[in-house]
Amino acid sequence: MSVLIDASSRMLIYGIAGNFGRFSARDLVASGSTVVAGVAPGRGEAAVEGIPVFMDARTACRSTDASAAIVYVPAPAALDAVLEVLDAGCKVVVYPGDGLPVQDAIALRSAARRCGATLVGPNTPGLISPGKAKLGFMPSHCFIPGPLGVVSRSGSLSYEAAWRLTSAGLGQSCAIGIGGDPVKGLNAAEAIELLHADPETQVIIYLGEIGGSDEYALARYAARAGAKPTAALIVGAAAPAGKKMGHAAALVGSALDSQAAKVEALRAAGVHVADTLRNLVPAARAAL
Amino acid sequence: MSVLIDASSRMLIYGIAGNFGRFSARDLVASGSTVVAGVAPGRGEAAVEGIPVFMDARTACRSTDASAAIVYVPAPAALDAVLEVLDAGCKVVVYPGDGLPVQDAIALRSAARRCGATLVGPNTPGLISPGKAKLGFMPSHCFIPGPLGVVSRSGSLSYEAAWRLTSAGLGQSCAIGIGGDPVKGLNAAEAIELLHADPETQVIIYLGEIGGSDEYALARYAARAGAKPTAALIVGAAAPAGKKMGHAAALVGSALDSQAAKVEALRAAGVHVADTLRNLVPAARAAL
Amino acid sequence: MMMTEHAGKSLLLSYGVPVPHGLLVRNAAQVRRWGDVYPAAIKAQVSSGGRGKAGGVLRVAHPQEAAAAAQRLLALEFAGERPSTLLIEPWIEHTRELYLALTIDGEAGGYSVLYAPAGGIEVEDNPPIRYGFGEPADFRAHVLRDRLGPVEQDAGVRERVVAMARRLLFIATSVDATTVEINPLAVLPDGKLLALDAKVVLDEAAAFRQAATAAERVKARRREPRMVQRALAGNLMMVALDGDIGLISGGAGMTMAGMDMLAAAGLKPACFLDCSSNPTPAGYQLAFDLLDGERRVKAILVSIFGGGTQVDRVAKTLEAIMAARRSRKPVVIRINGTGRERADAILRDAGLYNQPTLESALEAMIAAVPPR
Amino acid sequence: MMMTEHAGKSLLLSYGVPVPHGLLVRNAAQVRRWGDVYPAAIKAQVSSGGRGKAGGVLRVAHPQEAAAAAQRLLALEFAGERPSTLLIEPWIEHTRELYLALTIDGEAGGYSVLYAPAGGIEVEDNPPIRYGFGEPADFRAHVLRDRLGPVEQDAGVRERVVAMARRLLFIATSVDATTVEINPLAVLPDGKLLALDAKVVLDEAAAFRQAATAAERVKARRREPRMVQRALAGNLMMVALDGDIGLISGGAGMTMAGMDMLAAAGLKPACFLDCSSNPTPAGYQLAFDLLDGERRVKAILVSIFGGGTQVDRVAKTLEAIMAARRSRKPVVIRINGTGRERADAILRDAGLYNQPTLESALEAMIAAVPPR
Repeated sequence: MSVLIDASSRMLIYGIAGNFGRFSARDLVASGSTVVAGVAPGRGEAAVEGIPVFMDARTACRSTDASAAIVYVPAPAALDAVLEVLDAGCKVVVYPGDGLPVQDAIALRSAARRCGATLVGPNTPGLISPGKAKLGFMPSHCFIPGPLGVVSRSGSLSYEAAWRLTSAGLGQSCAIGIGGDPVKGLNAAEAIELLHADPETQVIIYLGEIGGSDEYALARYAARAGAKPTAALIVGAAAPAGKKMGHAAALVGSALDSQAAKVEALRAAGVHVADTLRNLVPAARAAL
Repeated sequence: MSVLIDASSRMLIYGIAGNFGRFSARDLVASGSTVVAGVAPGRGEAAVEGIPVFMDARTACRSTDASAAIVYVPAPAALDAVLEVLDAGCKVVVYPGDGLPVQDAIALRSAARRCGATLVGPNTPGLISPGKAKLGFMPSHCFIPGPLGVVSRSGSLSYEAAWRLTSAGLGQSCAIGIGGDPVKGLNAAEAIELLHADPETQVIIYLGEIGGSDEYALARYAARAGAKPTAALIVGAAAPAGKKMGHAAALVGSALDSQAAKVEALRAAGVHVADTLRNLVPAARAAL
Repeated sequence: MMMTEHAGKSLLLSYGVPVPHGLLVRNAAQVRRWGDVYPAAIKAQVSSGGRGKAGGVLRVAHPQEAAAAAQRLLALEFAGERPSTLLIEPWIEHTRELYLALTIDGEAGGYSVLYAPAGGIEVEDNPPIRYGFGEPADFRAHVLRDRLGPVEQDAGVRERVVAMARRLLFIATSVDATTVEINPLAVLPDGKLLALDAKVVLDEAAAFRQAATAAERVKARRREPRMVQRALAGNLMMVALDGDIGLISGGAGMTMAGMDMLAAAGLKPACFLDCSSNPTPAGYQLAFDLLDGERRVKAILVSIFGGGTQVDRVAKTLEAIMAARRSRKPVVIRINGTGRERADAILRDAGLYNQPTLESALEAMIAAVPPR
Repeated sequence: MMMTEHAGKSLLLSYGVPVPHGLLVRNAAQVRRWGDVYPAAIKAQVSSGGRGKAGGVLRVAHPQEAAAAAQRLLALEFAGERPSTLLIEPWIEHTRELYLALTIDGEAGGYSVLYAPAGGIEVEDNPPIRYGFGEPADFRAHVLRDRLGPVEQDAGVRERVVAMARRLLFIATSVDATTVEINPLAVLPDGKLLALDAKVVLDEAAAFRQAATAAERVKARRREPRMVQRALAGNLMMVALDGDIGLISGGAGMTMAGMDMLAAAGLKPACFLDCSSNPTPAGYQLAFDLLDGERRVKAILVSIFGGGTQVDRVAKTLEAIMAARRSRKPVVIRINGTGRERADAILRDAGLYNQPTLESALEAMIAAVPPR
């Protein structure tokens, strides 16, 4: 096992019959992931892109031994759909949707823990272990295998960052999109611990932003004895205070929320920090 | 162990410093129960009626090994107080108060189950195992030891019934007030199972009323193979339809809620049914 | 405590459940404000069920018919209640009527979803299926979907019903409702759902944290007879009955048992009056005042079996009340329970007699007020 | 999305939290309706914090002073917002000011209670203690009581604060609020608590099940600049900035990264504009329309790195938009991600150039619009 998923992961796509579900099915199969089942409650299709489709997650998991799932439903349906795949026995669940009420995110985070499962998301492109498996929709060509474990609060930024690293020959053991919401199934501290425990990860690359306190979890990690080397890019220096920048959590409300404060705390903890994308590859190289 | 409590039960009174808590402390001590601790958050007293008083349930339980509790707080505070005694490790908890929002009753019932504990109530005088222990405030002189296990939805009615049985020389193994609310910590079916499993109980006496479906649980029990003999009193024949008779659940909304329907179902299941208090002792005798 | 249809629908709407766009009117003249969307439904707004069967919903095709219907409905009584408002709504085209409810279920130890594929009044012939799940965290849409399978063939309807059930649960916990029932729940030609009626029952016990419930309780009390209003204001539980024996009791079960004993003896209780929520001198005094002041009450039976209510205190209270009382209506007393021996002595010293049993108390009552 | 104080207090009151009895007025003349309870507090109603420090709360001793204060407050701006209403309340005698809040806490994975024994503006010097408990079912009054112990000596206050925290949690879950903050929470001479201010932040994501939130969102949008209103109406995320380079991007992090890169190159972004929530031809067309129509925007940078957003589709859309576009503002394009090779070809065939990197795109932009 790499981090959370690897080549042996048997995957399920919940909501496979929608447009995005179909796109993702094609994309996942093309990336080499083993997609064994789709779920589409209330639809009549037998298969999508050659993947058998079931009316509910329990039947899907029983019939195919799926144990990892990505759930494509709109936010109002997310609570029930994710509970369904958790109840069906999936141990890694990605919910990529944004606009999930925080209250529902809290309920899902707790439900996943009670099931001994890991929820990644909301508001995430998922995760990828380059060369092994992908459970998400990040562009595969941006990623190559290597020693960097990437944690990101932002999807698109993680593609850009991975593409730069890959272009520079710096491959990734794994890239986890933890999402841009304040309450996450897997938060920064937890994602960092997964990478810390992963023997294939030599350096942890963190892609963060203004608002929230996830970056301080990285600072605490970097300062502790035995930590792996770390590098980070923190965006949002040009964002004005008091305005939400797209992500529910990306808002400078207090001094600690600002890019400058975060960069300072990370540097003090020994993290190699890039203040713009331009410095990301040098920072990663410095950490290696 | 008798049912839920016996002479070895170490009891805690939560809310001991209020008027009712003080009365109950005197009454419980007089009844021979072993009250080892009181809890009165925010009060400064060291002892009430010779019982040591603590600021919180955890300290009280750690210091005194209390494992059964009765909680005297008003309904708005019940959720938190009962969660506190459950967290402190009490395995039998009586909440006598009425006017508890059903939503809170549901939360408490679930919380008790997760803790492996039994909640009795809300809206109950508690329970008594005559000659052994009492965790409640029913008048002790109405009860004597004997073979009848009593389950009651109503406090005052259970006193009257017990007094009649006792006066007729028919003692009780245990009397459990399950309360008059629709959602109960311990419901009729569960209370009946406890009495079924209790070797000292030979006959089950059920005191019920209009509304709700608890009485049908008794009918199901009585009809099954190996059931102990049962007798019941169902009150509310004179109550008009559509009006709530004091208890939150005592309301004839549909045909099955009526006294007549319940009496008929119970008789069909082989229960000896009294339709008024006058016939209770004969019904109990018939069941013995 | 049941909300009127309009109040219930407003509540549903505030949580995003679609309802028809209606207008509340207080008299036939206001019907004109409805404009010209006909045919329309005009519906009596009352706080009890069974309105449909009692003719409380009328279909009207034009303004004149609407005004006449309004006049007729405002003159009707529903379970003793005269509607003070009417709801006018467009008569909505729909393909099916479903039944969906979220309610409290004692056996499930919590909440339950009820569903029937044929709603409206037909639901009485084909009882709904039940999904009892207990606490809110244990609601599972996929389990409900499984339960719906055998009774609801339309997968699209099933999915929408499941989502709606989740919403009703959210509403019930947010407003402390014990029932949120939609019957009929219409399926529109485009497949969407629309709540054509709403029955929301609020949990009175939650009034301390739900100002809306507290306000509804005030309104509900105003609909009660004057005597009951005074009792409730004094924290006594009272239901008015049509007999002539005033019953002062304690505890719901004991009060009902007393009513049943009176009835079995050929006597008629004038009320269900449970003083256990306010077993104080003021509470008992109010109970006596109410029954002494009610002309049809001929005699009073005090029947109390106290546990937490210490009956020696009750005896002292009765002593004081009886000493000051002017009414000549006969009073029969039977109290027992915690402090019974002291109570006996107090009553004896006051020249009052504590009947040893309910049976002897009834005999004394029959002697004082023979049944007709 | 922050509610005004008055809206927040009304909400608190509807869940049984005591607040002062106030009056909302729209102008100085309406202040007369307040009657004669003086001294009074008169407070600007705005949807952002820091009002107290900005002089938005005044104490007035008599009607003339109140009218003058009203005039003054209505003329002020708070974080760019002119108050449209004022709240007048009696100036309440109290013995202490506390700070209490229920909020979302990422580290706790859920909710948190914040408490400080000295509220008001003093709370900034003595940060509150925090009890992060996660999901609502895990709130434990006794744990909060333990946490309060070291900072709050008054056991009576402690008990009331614990009960109030429980209530705030109930409110937060019922209305989908991410923050319910009371500062100051007054201790009255009789020991009871009274919310002297209220800051309620609603979770916009819950608008589908909270009609009140949907309505607040409409109000909040009306306060935005016209360009932002149009963007939000078209399901694009936009924040207006004061620069001159229009940035069309996708994803919050990538958009911020683009802003930072522009700033680092000496250029000034005119906006944060994230099209990832509507990556359709209509969405991108709207983005161009807005920036082409905004005079201060001198050039446009399209910076998209698509995953789920397939950039070959984006390229086709750009081809169509650029072909029909009349504005002569320079446009620099840099797209990458899923379908990148096809995108390159499409743009090339359309005579457009896809910059290989953000850095090269910035160079092109500097060439087109040199920084001042």
